[in-house]
Amino acid sequence: MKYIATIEDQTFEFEINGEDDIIADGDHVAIDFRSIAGQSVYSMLVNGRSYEALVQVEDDNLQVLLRGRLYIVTVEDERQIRLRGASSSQTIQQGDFHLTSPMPGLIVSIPVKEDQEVSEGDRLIVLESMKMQNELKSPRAGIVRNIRVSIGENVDQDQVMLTIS
Amino acid sequence: MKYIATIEDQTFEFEINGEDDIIADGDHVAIDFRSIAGQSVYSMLVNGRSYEALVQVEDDNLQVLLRGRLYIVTVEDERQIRLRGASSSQTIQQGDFHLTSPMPGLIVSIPVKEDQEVSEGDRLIVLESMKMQNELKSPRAGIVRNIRVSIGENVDQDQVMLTIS
Amino acid sequence: MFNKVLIANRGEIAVRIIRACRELGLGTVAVFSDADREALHVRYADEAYYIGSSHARDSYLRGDKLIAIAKQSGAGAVHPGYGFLAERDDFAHMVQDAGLVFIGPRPSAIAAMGDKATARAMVTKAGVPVVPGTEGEGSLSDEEIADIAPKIGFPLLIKATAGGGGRGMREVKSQAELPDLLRAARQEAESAFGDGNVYLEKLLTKARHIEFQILADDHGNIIHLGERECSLQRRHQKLLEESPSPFLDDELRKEMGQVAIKASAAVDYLNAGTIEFLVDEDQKFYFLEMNTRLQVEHPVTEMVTGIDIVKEQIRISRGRKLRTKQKDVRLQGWAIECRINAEDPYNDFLPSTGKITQSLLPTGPGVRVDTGVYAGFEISPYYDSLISKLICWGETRGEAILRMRRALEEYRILGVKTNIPFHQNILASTRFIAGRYDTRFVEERFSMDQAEAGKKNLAAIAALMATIVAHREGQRASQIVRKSERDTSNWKWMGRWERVNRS
Amino acid sequence: MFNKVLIANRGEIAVRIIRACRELGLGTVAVFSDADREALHVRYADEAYYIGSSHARDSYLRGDKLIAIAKQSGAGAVHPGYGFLAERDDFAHMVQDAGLVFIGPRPSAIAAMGDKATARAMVTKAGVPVVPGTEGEGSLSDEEIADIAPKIGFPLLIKATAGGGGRGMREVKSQAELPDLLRAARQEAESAFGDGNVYLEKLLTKARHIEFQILADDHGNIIHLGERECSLQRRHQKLLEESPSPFLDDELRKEMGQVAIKASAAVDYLNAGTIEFLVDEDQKFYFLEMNTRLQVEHPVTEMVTGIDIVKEQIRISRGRKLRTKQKDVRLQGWAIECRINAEDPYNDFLPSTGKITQSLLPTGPGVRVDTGVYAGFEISPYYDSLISKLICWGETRGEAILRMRRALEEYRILGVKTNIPFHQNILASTRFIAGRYDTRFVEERFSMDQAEAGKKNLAAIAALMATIVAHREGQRASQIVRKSERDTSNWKWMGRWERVNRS
Repeated sequence: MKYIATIEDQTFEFEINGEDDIIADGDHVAIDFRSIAGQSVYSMLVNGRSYEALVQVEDDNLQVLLRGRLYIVTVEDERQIRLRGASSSQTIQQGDFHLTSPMPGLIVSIPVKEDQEVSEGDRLIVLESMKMQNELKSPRAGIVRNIRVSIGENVDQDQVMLTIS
Repeated sequence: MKYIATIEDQTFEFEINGEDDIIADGDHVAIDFRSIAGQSVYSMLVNGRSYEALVQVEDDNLQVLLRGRLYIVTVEDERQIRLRGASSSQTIQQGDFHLTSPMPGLIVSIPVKEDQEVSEGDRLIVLESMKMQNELKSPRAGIVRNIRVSIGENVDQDQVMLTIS
Repeated sequence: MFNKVLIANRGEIAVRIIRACRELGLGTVAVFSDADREALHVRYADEAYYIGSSHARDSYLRGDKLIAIAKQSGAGAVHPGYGFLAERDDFAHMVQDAGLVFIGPRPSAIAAMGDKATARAMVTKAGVPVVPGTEGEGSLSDEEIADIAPKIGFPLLIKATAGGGGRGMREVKSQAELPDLLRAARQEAESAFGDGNVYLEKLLTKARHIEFQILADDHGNIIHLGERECSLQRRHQKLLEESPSPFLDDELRKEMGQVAIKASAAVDYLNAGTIEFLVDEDQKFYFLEMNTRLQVEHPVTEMVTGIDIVKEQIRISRGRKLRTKQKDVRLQGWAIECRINAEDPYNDFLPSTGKITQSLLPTGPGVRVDTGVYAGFEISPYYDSLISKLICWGETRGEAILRMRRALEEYRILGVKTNIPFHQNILASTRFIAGRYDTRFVEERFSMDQAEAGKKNLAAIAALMATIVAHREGQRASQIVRKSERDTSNWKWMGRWERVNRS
Repeated sequence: MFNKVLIANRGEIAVRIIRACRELGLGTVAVFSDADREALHVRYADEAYYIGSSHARDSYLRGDKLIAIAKQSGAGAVHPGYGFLAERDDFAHMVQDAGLVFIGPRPSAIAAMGDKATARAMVTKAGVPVVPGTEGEGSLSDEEIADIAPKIGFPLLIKATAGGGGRGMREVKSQAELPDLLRAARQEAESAFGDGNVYLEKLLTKARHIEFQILADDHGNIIHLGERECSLQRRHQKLLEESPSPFLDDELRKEMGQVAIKASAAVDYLNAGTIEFLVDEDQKFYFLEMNTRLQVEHPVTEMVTGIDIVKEQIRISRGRKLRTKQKDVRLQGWAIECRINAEDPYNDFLPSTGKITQSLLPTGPGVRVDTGVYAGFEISPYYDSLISKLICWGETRGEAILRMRRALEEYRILGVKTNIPFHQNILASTRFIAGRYDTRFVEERFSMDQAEAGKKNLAAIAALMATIVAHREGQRASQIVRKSERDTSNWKWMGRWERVNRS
């Protein structure tokens, strides 16, 4: 199986035909890769270098925390690359974004109104949790729709609070 | 369900009808008992006292390591007590005892011969493991039968090495 | 004389206090809310009592319940830790009225230092310099404040009179901003402390936050244990502390220490406390406030002085004389503390909750970890995000920094996100290493992205690891790759990809 | 000058050395056998190479492979740790011949001190007292030994000339026992060291094992870092060490320290080493042997001196001068180390193997843990049973003991049995607390049963906990009991059953 991994503007090509047959950038590499204690910590030996990283699978990428640095990696396989080639490459920002509560907490303020236009990074909601006020920001530009919470309300984790369309 | 727990010469009577209905020595006690992180460490609160112990279930008893002291506890329920009452109370020492290797190792010496009489505590086999020579002793008196290993042999964990009948 | 102590707190500080009690042979009584039945302080204490729901107002803030449990269990003393009821003079009074020992200062000193305006007035009278601002009166009207503000000069800070922890605090850059920010500050102070009173303080730029640890016994002895440098803050929350401060010399240390003792004596101080100062570029220093309790960052002082501050607190409360004289206090080597919080440094430091699935602590020479969590424990949203304090000691500041770096690299906590990468970036920054930082450093001069851009680029490795994990996810198989003994790797691949982009 | 170090070892000491290298900014190269792919030293090192099967003779004892890997990886130095190849002068030679730095003494010093008979002769010549026994010659025949034995007097010890770790050692109480024991000792020595030579040493009763830590640089400076008390042993294996020794006063410390330096100088010593003495009841002391390597128990010295011995070893190997002068070495406070072994103290200390399912380390002020294991790691039967070293520091010996007790109480390792209860019993014994113990204490005067009989009897609690677990096993259900908020317990039950049987 061929893969393309992308980190910011760098791309890497890998071919994995079983874990003892990995081709990186055209060359075979021998690696020893394993999860430690069944957790999402992975130890990899490659050419004697010992790397240990926390690799977490997110919705549309993988987060790799390696030697004190975070890498956001997008991995696509052959099939996905073909599919992407066929459609427009800018489909991601379409559709609604639902802002969910990352943790249980108390709504302290809602600096936006319905139908208001927001830019990427604008504050949408201030949520108090763990004795801190946390600002939840918009991941992209759009219009605020359907605010479902009010100031002073307690919200549960993953509760949808508003929508950006 | 009624239970009798024995530690050396002390016996304790408990009745457990669900964990919120425990009668100890005739009196109801309210306890909060739980395993920590799904392990064999248990935290028990009783009358505000906080106890934490490692409780391990062995073949015929439970070992409780509590505040730096080991208690070997035999627990019998009503049914077992009735059964024991019906039969002889000294049935345990009957039948063969098979000496198994408690860990992988190397047989360093076998201080006994087949058909030899041994007493409780006599050395049966010296096994080298973890850089130490470990003496395996007879748990009871009997006659050595069927020595299945020889000096210099590597044994696996739980391998039967000889029998005391 | 008491032989059993009730610890009116939770988390790492409750564990810390239990340890001190146990080492002194005293019995320990813990309390717990619904969220904390399996917390470490409950597991380690001799006794533990349920106190109420997970909301602090129903449990850890219930002074009446705490005192009832202390009486019921036969505890003779109460240690409040920090936070919760630690700086509430009414609680200290209640404890004493119940015939129990409050392990802390006298209620009068808590009250005097708790009202920040009163505290400023009192220490000023004792001849201690304070940060310029509104003096004396605590109940200023909006009009009075608008009037005084330009005389102090901008930028300035609005601070809650009853304040602490950055609540009810606002920075004001100009007269125009004042009315809105004043309203917001009063509102926040009202909701946080039930008291909307505020005062003004000049905002010192390029200032350092340096505090002195005080110990005072009931026999008239007051000493200080040197300073802690606490300038590395984000949103007025301390993140990393060290002792000594790279900014002080022996002469200034001595002078500030004497002033700290004088300020403490002004309120007839007893037990452990901390005098916070701001020190400006010219090494001029100003009293900021006194924390009348044990401080989160007390371990750095313990590491350089060898004195166990919590044990000293208990000894003092048992009426003992201080064992150490000022002349015997020596700061040996250097200690740094990183506060490890359950928060995501890559996502605006958003708190993170969940069950800790693995915890591998850094250990070895010169490393100390104070924590209340373990693998299997659930980090709840009800309390603050501090999950552990990592403290490293070295013979020199340089050695302490290098040791802290290796300790951070070793530390593995899975299940929640932590700010460990933030600390790694701070400890790699040249300004921190050179000791050139002030209270604005983190917010104004530091960014995770910039910090990481300067590090070794292991993008190819990260990409490969991510791809194998994705492949496994795809295959839903998890066979383990065994490295063949004969190494078939191609070394040039590594050479090409493991680039070093040191800035 | 080297910038990368190959660590020719495994377990906690490999991790310890990696930490020192990292704190000095040096690259680290680990090696691993089949059993150790997931060991902590492999996880923490910058590089890691497979070296052979789990049997040490195929892996950690393969000098040729180690040197090949050092060369291949560009390491400029080799640290041998302790055990394995640490005291093999041929290996040290091989390392140097390959153009690499051996982080340890010169091969000639290893050789001189490695042959115990030669060592005794050399230090005697330098005027250092040795334990009375066969002097000089190492190749004594059975007849010669039978002849000399009664002149030395019984009881005496047969010891292997190439010995170490108690192998090939036998105690002889009378001439009649001699032939059999001599044969057994030679046989064990032959199989352990490939050398059946033995010598005799008078068995000092009521003696203490006290050793001095030496540091020597390449510029003619030798200092000692005070002593370690190592008398608590079982089957000649050290179990608990402390520094300083409760048995020495300043004068004797000074005298023995000077003798230790003299003995080291006699073999032109370089790097870290340890001179072991026996000290009899009358404070007369005798040279026992020199360990020409880092010692397992080095951390207690680090805790009281503040000197990082492993970093010093590396600095010395890089040609640096010692940073500390003898007059600046001060022993501050007291440190105790407990060796935590995977063995069952209730079953004749039988080693225990298996996967560690949980590891909760004791932490907090004055506590250090050196370990190479973690939750999820498998303890294999191939190597020694040491899984961690717990070291506690206190301002006084009493404080160190109390701290160690609370640390042992906190420590949880699940999945293998450990000797933690043994240490708890030792630390509760009045003889240990009073400092009245010698090398025979554990075997002759101590029993787990007796020790535990004196403790608080919580049999009713243990019985209840066991019964509930048995009930759950029977029910095969595991619902969690929630404590009802209103406490319906009957206090008299507790009073009746929680008996204190203090002896």
